[in-house]
Amino acid sequence: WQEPIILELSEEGQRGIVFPDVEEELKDLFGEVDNLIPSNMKRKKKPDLPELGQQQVLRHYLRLSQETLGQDLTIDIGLGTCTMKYSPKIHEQFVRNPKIAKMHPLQDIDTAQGILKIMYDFEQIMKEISGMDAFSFQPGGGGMAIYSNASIIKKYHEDRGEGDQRTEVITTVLSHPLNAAAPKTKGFKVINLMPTESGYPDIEDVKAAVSEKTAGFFITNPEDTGIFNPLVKEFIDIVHQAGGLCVYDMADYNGLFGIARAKEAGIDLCHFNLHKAFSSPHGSMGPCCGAQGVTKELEKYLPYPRVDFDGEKYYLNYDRPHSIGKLRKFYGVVAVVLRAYAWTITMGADGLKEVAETSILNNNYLMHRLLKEAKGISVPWGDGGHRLEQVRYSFEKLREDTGVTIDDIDRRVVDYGLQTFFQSHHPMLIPQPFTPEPNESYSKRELDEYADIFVKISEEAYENPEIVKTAPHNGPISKIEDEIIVDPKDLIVTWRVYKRKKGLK
Amino acid sequence: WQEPIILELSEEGQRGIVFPDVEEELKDLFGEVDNLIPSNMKRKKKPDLPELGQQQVLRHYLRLSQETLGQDLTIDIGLGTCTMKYSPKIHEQFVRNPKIAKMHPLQDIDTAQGILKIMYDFEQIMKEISGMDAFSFQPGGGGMAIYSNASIIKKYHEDRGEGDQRTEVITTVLSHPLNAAAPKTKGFKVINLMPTESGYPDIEDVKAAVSEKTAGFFITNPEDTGIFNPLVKEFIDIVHQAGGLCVYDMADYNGLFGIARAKEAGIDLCHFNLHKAFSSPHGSMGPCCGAQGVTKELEKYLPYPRVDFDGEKYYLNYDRPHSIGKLRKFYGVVAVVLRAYAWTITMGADGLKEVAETSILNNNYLMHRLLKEAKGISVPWGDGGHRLEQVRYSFEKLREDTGVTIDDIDRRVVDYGLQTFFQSHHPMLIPQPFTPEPNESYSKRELDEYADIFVKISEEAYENPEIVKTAPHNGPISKIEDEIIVDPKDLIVTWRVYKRKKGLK
Amino acid sequence: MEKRDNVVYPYIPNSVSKIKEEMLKEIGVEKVEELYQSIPKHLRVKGKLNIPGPILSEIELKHHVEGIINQNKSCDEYVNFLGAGCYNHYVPAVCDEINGRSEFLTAYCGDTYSDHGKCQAIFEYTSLIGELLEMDVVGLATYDGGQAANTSIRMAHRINGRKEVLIPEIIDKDIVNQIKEYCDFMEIKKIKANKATGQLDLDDLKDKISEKTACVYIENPNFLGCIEEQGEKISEIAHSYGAEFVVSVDPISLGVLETPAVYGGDIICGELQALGIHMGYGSGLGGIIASKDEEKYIMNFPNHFYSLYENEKGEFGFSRSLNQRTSYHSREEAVEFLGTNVGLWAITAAVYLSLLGPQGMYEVGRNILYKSNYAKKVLGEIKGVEILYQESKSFKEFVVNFDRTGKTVEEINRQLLKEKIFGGYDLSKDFTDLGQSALYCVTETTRKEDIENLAKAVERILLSKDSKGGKNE
Amino acid sequence: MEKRDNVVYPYIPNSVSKIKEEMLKEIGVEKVEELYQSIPKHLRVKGKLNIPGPILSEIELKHHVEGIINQNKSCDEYVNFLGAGCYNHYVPAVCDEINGRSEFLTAYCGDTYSDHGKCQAIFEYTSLIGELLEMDVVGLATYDGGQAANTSIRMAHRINGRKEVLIPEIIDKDIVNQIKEYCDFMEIKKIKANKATGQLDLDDLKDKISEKTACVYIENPNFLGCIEEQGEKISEIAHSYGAEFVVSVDPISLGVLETPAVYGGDIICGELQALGIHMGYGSGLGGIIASKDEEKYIMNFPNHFYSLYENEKGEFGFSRSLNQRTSYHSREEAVEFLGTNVGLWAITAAVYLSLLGPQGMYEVGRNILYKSNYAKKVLGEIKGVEILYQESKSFKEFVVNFDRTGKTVEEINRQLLKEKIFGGYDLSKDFTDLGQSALYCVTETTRKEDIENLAKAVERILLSKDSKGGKNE
Repeated sequence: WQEPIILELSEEGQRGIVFPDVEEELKDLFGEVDNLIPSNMKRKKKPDLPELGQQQVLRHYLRLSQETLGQDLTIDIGLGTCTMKYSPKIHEQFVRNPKIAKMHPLQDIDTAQGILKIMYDFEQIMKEISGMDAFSFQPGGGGMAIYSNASIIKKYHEDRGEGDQRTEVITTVLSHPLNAAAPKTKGFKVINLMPTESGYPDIEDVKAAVSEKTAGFFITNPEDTGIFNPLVKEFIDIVHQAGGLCVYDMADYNGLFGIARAKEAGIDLCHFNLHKAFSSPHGSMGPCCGAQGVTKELEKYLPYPRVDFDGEKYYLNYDRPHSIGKLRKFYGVVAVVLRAYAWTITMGADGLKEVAETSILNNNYLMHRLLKEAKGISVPWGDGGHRLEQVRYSFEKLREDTGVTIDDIDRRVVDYGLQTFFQSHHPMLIPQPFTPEPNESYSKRELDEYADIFVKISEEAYENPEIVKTAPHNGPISKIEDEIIVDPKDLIVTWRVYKRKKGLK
Repeated sequence: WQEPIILELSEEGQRGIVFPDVEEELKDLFGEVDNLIPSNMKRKKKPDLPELGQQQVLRHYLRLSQETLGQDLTIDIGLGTCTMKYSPKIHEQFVRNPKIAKMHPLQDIDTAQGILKIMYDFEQIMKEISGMDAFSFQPGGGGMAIYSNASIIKKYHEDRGEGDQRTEVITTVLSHPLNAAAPKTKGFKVINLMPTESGYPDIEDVKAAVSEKTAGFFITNPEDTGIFNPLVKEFIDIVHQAGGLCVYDMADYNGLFGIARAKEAGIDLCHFNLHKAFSSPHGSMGPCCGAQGVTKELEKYLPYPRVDFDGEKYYLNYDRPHSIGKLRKFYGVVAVVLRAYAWTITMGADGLKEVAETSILNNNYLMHRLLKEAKGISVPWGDGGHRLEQVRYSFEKLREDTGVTIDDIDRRVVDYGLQTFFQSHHPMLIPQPFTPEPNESYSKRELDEYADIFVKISEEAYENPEIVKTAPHNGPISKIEDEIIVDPKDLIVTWRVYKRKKGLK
Repeated sequence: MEKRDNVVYPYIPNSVSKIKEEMLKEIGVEKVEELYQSIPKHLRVKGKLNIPGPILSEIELKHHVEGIINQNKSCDEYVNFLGAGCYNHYVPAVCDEINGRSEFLTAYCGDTYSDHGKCQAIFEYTSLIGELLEMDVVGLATYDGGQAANTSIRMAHRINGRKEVLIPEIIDKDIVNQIKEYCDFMEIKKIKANKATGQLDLDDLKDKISEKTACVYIENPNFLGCIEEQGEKISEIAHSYGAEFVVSVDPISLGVLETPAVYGGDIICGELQALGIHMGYGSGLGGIIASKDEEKYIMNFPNHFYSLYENEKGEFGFSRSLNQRTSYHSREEAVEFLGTNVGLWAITAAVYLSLLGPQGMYEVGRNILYKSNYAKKVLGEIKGVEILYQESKSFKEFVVNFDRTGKTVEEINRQLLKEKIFGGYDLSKDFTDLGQSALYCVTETTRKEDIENLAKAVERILLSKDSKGGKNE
Repeated sequence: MEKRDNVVYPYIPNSVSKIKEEMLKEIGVEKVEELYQSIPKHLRVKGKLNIPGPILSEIELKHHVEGIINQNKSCDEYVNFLGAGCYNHYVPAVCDEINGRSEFLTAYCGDTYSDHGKCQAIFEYTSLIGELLEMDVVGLATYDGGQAANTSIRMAHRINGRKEVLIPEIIDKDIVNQIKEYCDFMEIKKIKANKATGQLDLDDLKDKISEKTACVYIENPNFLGCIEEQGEKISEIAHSYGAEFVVSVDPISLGVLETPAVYGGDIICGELQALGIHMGYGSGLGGIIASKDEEKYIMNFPNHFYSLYENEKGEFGFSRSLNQRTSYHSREEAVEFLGTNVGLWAITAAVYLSLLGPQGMYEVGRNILYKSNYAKKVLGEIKGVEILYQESKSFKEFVVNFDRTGKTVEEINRQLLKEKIFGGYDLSKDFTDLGQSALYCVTETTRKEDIENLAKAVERILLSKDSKGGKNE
């Protein structure tokens, strides 16, 4: 399809849906609708929304959907750190059931015992998986969960009279950017630790970074390199001794189910992205849920309300005097909690461990094939040993040899029916990076197909680099030469701005 | 996608779904499952079905779906006689509701009052739309409805002692092939009337065809030419005088809602395809429903059971001593009846007439544009006047001028994102035929886009015929040179036959 | 209510007056009526149709329709023991997902290039049914199992020109009536059943078979659930008279039970609905039809064949083939009429068989065997209740006789309904020999406790004195 | 239960032992454990996790989960008069169809080429919200309306460096707490409301505003449903002190009510859920955020911008732009943190606005106006019941006071529950000044007879003596 913008499809007077007519009795009662609106608040110019028949709207968005490579459609291994795994279709029946979809969040708890039970039971499951003592599912995503963790750290130190003193948060430069950005948004100064050749920071650097100003330490383990930091407990001890709290970013927990937990590392707070390891679908970037876990000591700080059980009935507990308050209205994206609950009980303890082990196996198998067969690719850092659930590769050698960059390859994969891959978070310490995560959802055949494509593109780069540089040739659109604007004046995020810039009606 | 056959994707040992384990207690009770199977009936060789993970199965069929041009996805005007119209999405919510989808057909009628009411009420609606006196929704499609009409005709004459005498059925060669095939299957000899230049048979031909052997007359009006036969009443009178019954094929009724009915023409039996004019989706060729309507006199012959109402309760009436019996188990495809009911009450009487009028308008608009702008196209027969809901065009001139055939064009339209079009039923009286039906679901913009594509292809044929002849260039697969087999030995409808012919495992 | 002239219908984009006027102007007429003036006045509808509606708003439509269908009770709400031709098997979510896809739902008869995916899915349906049955030729699914039987019988007739069909005595009355309706030029003879096993009485078969027999038609398992063990012998007898051997199977049994191909079936038919399709009050039916790879069978199929082709690039394509057989191509010269059938159910069955694979088919069959036998056992232990045909093994269904309880099936079922149970199908009208008997069905969706609850409920009902009382409230 | 070694998980294709062994052999290790030996023993989980499951069969999973959720009651079963931030608006079937498409449901952060369709749908979301608000710059939807307010307020702070925010006294306690949590370095001052109108007390505003004021934040309609008519004046006052004017709107009101762009809003935010998204017990929330087309606003958005580009072929493409603002690009140097938000709801809202168009938006607004006013009228006529803020016009929600009835909202709601009605949101805890008041909400899904039934039920409850009795059964 070469599908126009929907506003271009508008045909005056057409309509996609009709609302119930107002009863004559009501019209008689109140007269013109204008009588019900303050005169200066009556909308003067109708919004310039599109006018189309119902099927025309449907057809447009169906076509756009076909131009979207959901994980269901493609071997979506390339989006490392995102754990693009299968979201079972049966779960969609659960969340679309009116008994979930059509529930108002303020309805009497007697009429919401089912969903409250799910939230309560899933908290117990998450406690066991992580070893933490309490969870909140209120954060609307991983970012908000990190923010919420930073909030608790702040409140904790304030309660101990050290609020003004403990103003610094330490993280690693390879941690997800939000581990720097969210604490910063909360008002902390952020110290970034650099990795050594091992892939993780030196213990001396941690010691040098902590001080009486240290409020908290935000760490991911393994980071996007797939290298497990074996010194993490030592790091945490150092921070604890300095009076700081330690936070695990377990957004991408997929390789650790049943193997390693937050508890054993001595962590105080952590979060999981239920839309990643716990299989809730990513939904074209949300909605999602960042499950926030804390120790007993910090439970009182969690956002209100909490779901509690009085032995007879589940209820929403608003009696939370120490709570950091509210991050998101109501109780979070409970549909995601429901899916994650369903997935977890489907797998059980053995299944979860199988998830982790198969992810690790798949990842090492893919790494083995790529390093053996794809020319110009390498894996910096680490000792050349095995990795956990993902790997950050480098195509620097390929670029040096052929001039083909990772951006070129990233467009070229689309020609092979693959989703664009994830290169690396910023800053890009590894040149020409590529970070796939072949989690447990993919079969050996698919892993092989994926590896074959990269081997093929590497061959193309060496033999016919132009074909890679000018890609995509088979995508929904061709390459856009200059897609990076630097001036806000060039920004076009609405059709009205485009029309204005083009001088269109 | 270049998606393999699913059996090629199989990886031994993988599985897509698990069934509940049998309780130990039952295993203890009965021992090995083999104890429950007669020894010679135990399956020895497991069926060679594919073995794949759940998402691998899902992904395969999702990809196949994307290679399918449903009416929702494309301007599906080309399938004349099929009335490819919008099937409202809200109806799918109705039929997928467990209160419909999970009903057993034999459950107590007290627990089925809702669906029985829908069937009963819809019969009343169909009676008014057609002017007939009774309807059965048991036929599983238009073909079965025609067959059922032939059955009633047979029974009717048998009851009058003329069963052996009345062995002939008359139809027109332009009527749907089933009007010949279904009566033939019922045992009748079929006489086909040819059209004159007017597009319909001469009245003298009808007179010549009828005799004391005439059992019935099966006619469509308008036929696929979109020409209304104004003499239909005269034809019917002639047949009636000869002692035959008359049947309207109203499968493609879309252009006549609220304008012309079976009743006024003096028809005895008729049928409607609810998946055409009444908007139930075609479902990749079914399931569907052929609604069979008859006069009061013939009601007793309809298949059993009928849905009746005793003033308090809807019930299934099996007390049908004269019934032709059973065509399909239970009561037909009631999901289609439900959708048709919903559509009909959505539109109401005014809306139905708007459907017919807009279809006629759209059709004449498209004809106007094509004749004016597309070189090499003509409309044989008729007086060059307006048509009803469809038109049979001819590209004979184009073929003569350029060598491009209708088959070439039919592959070329796929490159423009259109569904293959319907040429003509057999025999093809009009050379190089093309029969579009631009029903009310399409907007003016879409009609124009459709016309533009044909104008463009006509230009291509005159300027660069090769591009049309070698099409498709942009379809899921390229042209298959030799796709018509004549020897049954070349038939491959199962993968096992393909493997055998290729000498594969 | 607004005036009609102002109504713009969401399903009719060109119902906008301004657009209509533009189009009329382009055509060169003033009013739409002029475009259909060819319809004589005496054939026109007088006045306006008297039908309900319009209900133009989706909110009100939903309210109205759901208000009606909410009067139904579903097998999610009630525990179901009804079978008899339509079964409450489990429908995997992926089946619903695929057949709900707009592409498959709204496609129709597009072919090789535009509907490549649909054609491939249909080829996969025929291929997987082929594997399940071990048959090489499979036709696109037809209306229902009864129609599949009809066509099989007529195929036999076309092959050998004979006009007698032998069918078992134990058979669904509706199927017999379907055969009578569709094969009305043929003579139907019923073969007796062994009273103890429910299986075919071979002596009676031998008595009745002759050189006039077009085919012997059996069902396995039969209508009352009995597994027929004499397939090979029946095949021998049929073939020794030159008759075709037609077997109707329950496809969901074929993970554990032998395919008729092995015991001599020439044409295999059956009801498709078990394979991933919702019952839908009977909407989910479809007919399987398959045969050996011989010209005499192939050329007598009335159904579409989507044959595989390879083009020069090595791409697979799928195209309707040997179309001269079909009525679309040959009108009255076709072997039988062919209309639109149940393509979406064929695709759904392909998804189902792909999901289950050999292991899933085995497990679902095993599950049904254990649980249906368990139900036989616990019901059979109730005082006065007797399980018939105990000398046969059964699959999924079995007959429960209540003669010695003094209660009718109707009474018992009415009481069960109050406990939210749909009791077994009442056989007392169609199988008068069996007295007060009911056909109970147990599938993989039936839970062990459902069976136990049923048994308890039946026990309670049989003990109670006033169960005759009027209607269900 | 079968041994773990034999379990093949449908969601883990490579859980087949034979495949695993093949892969291990290729890698050159013997056991999977060797691949994670880098994890020190002291950090390992001891033993097996103690969690429920597995429930490997889909049948049992469905039975289990539906068994739990069937304990819920939905707003399909009960008539709902709750609003207060989440609304039972009608969700057109097409919205459900599109956001249920596997493609959109399972896509994530793919970009320009691979997810062209998603990017375009998002661009259409921002474009249509732009038309609805008459604003040029729209950010991708954020977590919820509260977060949108938070970011708007912080944007104001970043623009003018000031740390005071003025908010109305009539506001949801949760929103205040969200602001307190997210803007904790700012000082929040509340502006009084006019007792009769519920609208802002301009005198109090003038008293409290100063050169320290980062922004004046209002909601229109406000939390209690009152339409604020003084937008222009508030704008003038705010601007005269160099403060930004932030307005939170209910997007579904904008077919009939004026957009804040017209009365001077600089940054517009709001809750998205009304636009075609199911409530989902709060799952359906999303935040709208938009501004004028000026650099100071643009560069202070933390959200992704999908900007339109044209390539040489004239094709449109959409790409994330000005990424240096975002935390993905700049870590702690970003304006705020940015995580994954609610992309699917943005796409859904685009579908909703496309379906409704200008006429639909007008009609839905008109419908709500008539019916909510009707509800005010019939409730207001009940003896002892008083509608507050009668001097303002209201949209969708309004306050019903029961002080003179001698009954508490809690009691009344408990009784209404027995009649399958969810009564209005109890304001008695958060708005103590208002006594026993409840916030009632009427949408286009509320039927006239629902309102009449509510009124009758309230009347009955107020007349009854024993309504205090214990818990709802």
